[in-house]
Amino acid sequence: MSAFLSVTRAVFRRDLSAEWRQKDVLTTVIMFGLLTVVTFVFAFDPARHAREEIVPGCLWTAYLFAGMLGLGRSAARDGQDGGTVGLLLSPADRGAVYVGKFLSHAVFMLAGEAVVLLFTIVWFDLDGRHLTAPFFLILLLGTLGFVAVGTVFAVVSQKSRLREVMLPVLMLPILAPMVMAAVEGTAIVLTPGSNEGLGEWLKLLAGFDLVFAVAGFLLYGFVLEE
Amino acid sequence: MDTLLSARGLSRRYGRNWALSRVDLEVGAGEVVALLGANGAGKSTLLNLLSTLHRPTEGTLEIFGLDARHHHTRIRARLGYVAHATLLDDGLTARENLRYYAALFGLTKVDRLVDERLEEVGLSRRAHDRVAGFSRGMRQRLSLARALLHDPELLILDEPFTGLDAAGCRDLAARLEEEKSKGRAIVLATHQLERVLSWSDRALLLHRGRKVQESGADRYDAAGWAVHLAEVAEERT
Amino acid sequence: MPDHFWWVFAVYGVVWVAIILYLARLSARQAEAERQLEILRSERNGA
Amino acid sequence: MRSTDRILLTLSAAAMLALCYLVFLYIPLEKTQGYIQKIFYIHVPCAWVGFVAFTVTAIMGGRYLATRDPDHDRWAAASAEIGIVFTTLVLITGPMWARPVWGIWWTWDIRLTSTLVLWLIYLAYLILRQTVAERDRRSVLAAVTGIIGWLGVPIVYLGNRVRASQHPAPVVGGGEDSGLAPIFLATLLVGVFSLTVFYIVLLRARVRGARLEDAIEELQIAEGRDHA
Repeated sequence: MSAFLSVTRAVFRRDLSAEWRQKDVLTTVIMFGLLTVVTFVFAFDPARHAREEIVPGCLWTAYLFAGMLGLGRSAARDGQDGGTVGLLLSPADRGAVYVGKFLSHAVFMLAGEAVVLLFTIVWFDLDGRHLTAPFFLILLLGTLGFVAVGTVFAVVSQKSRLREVMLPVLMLPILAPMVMAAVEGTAIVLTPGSNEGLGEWLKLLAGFDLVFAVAGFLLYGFVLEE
Repeated sequence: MDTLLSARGLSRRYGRNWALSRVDLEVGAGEVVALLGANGAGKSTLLNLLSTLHRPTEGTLEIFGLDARHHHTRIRARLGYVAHATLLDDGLTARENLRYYAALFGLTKVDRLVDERLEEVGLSRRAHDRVAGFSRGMRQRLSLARALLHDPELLILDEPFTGLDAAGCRDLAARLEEEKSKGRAIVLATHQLERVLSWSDRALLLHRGRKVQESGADRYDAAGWAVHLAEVAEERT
Repeated sequence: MPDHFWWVFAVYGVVWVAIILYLARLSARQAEAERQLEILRSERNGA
Repeated sequence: MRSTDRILLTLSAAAMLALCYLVFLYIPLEKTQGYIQKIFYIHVPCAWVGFVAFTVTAIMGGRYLATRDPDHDRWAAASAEIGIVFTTLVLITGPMWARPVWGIWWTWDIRLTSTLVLWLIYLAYLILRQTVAERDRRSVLAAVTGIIGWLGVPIVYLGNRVRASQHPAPVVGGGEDSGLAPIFLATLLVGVFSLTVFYIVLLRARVRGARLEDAIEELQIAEGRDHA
């Protein structure tokens, strides 16, 4: 077991150090996240729409596209700096590598999402009442689902002629239920009053994360190897 | 000398053209084989196949008695590859780089092992410096240390001497000779035959993806081979 | 004819036409491939 | 082999004729939607074949990953190509049903939305296959995408069910509870049988075609190799 953990830790720490030096994944996620939110503000004048109508869709659309561009950057970097070849040459367990990559991508995503959320709070005048525990639980579960699928498809898209463009094509259809659950769940949480119906969406998100984390764990090796 | 590696009819195709076509190769334990040929002759393609990085389109490859198509993970645990790219992370120090690979290879007593390898390649003093500041020669030596970390039975090198100055080449040649004396089999691709002549057992010439010449186990001299190479090259163009 | 008959019939028609055309295209492609294979094989043996 | 296809084809045609007889001449009108509801007996079988085809793609993809036998990959690719044809038909017949009944071309109900997402997953699979040149790499990436894509389909359906419970929308094909009287069910099964058999015929033809195309490519490459 310790070999598994040491591989996961090594992959995780190397990704973090590479990101710490260049910061291009984080900048991508934050930049595109903010740009999408601002675009939403111009598209749906916040004054005329109730908060819980715009914010969920705006937030998650920002997270989706910023996240996909961030994943594209991360996969491109692995290709360029020999990171992937180094991994391939080693007999390291591919599942452990997947867990390491999954965690580092999750960290980058959550960090970027936190910054975008801060701006969204200011721009949409959200306050403590809205940012309850369920809100952050949905944020976490949605992001983990995104990363579970994204970690695999980031490598797949790098091997296609279309590269980053292939990522949304592959991911968005499969992420449909996750986006549905995340947006609807966030809307319920932001609507004053009871969070009735939230449980259904949380169960769906948790199920989604589990299914694709296990699928990613088992299939990542094939994609990396190719 | 039992065979460590045996390749039969090894071919690799990229799209429509054959980068490598029907190459046979035997490497015994502790044997040193030099791979010669012009750029694009298929040297790197062959080494990528031997290191199990890529799968052959045709042909069979057995390393340590294991079929490379199915047992590549177990093979990689006993094989070291120094490719063109050093596979090192510029942001990490020499020691951190080796610790990363030690973790990937699931090695134990990592600190002692890393210090030993750094000592062997003469980089102990620079253990805590970031690789970004290393010269080409130092990177090559660290890359060699990386490839030798798990004490592989077979070491594969792709043009290790390119980019090194005369002193660097002599130093690297000496190190490789030392590895041979430890009984480690080596397969290396190079243009500079004379550097490996004295301690390599056999040489093999590739041209346009095909094996055109292989010197026998008997002694051969660099001058003879150099002339020979020139003739073969002329004939072909 | 009951109302909407032609509309419903059109729906069935769309499905039939689509799958029959697709089968025809597949068979045509297959015949073409067989012919080309024959030419290539004869060339290689003959040459 | 030709004869098996011919038998399958006649079987499928016979079933289709039986379906027409049942739908247009025999079964009584469905009470709520009347004549338009007859579209149900071709719409649902198409959706069924669309899903079965993608399941074959996922299974064959898995077998390719295990055996690396190129033929498995050919079955996976062929099934996906046929599957998207049928799923497209579902997305055509669905609106043709909704239009006369509710005056709208599209309704975000459980089934149509799920079919649309399946259709997008199919599209992603086929686009991926078009953008990876090297055969082995294409087969592996397609196999993984097919399996992950397939895992998504039931979750998409579940998601839509939850969403429909919170935002009711007119449901094409009647809600879950519209229990089918035996005769209706029998008619549906005839439709499913007919299209499934036709799918098998298409699949076999497409796989044969793929084998021939690969053989041609091999010969052309061997040609190139000899002259090198």
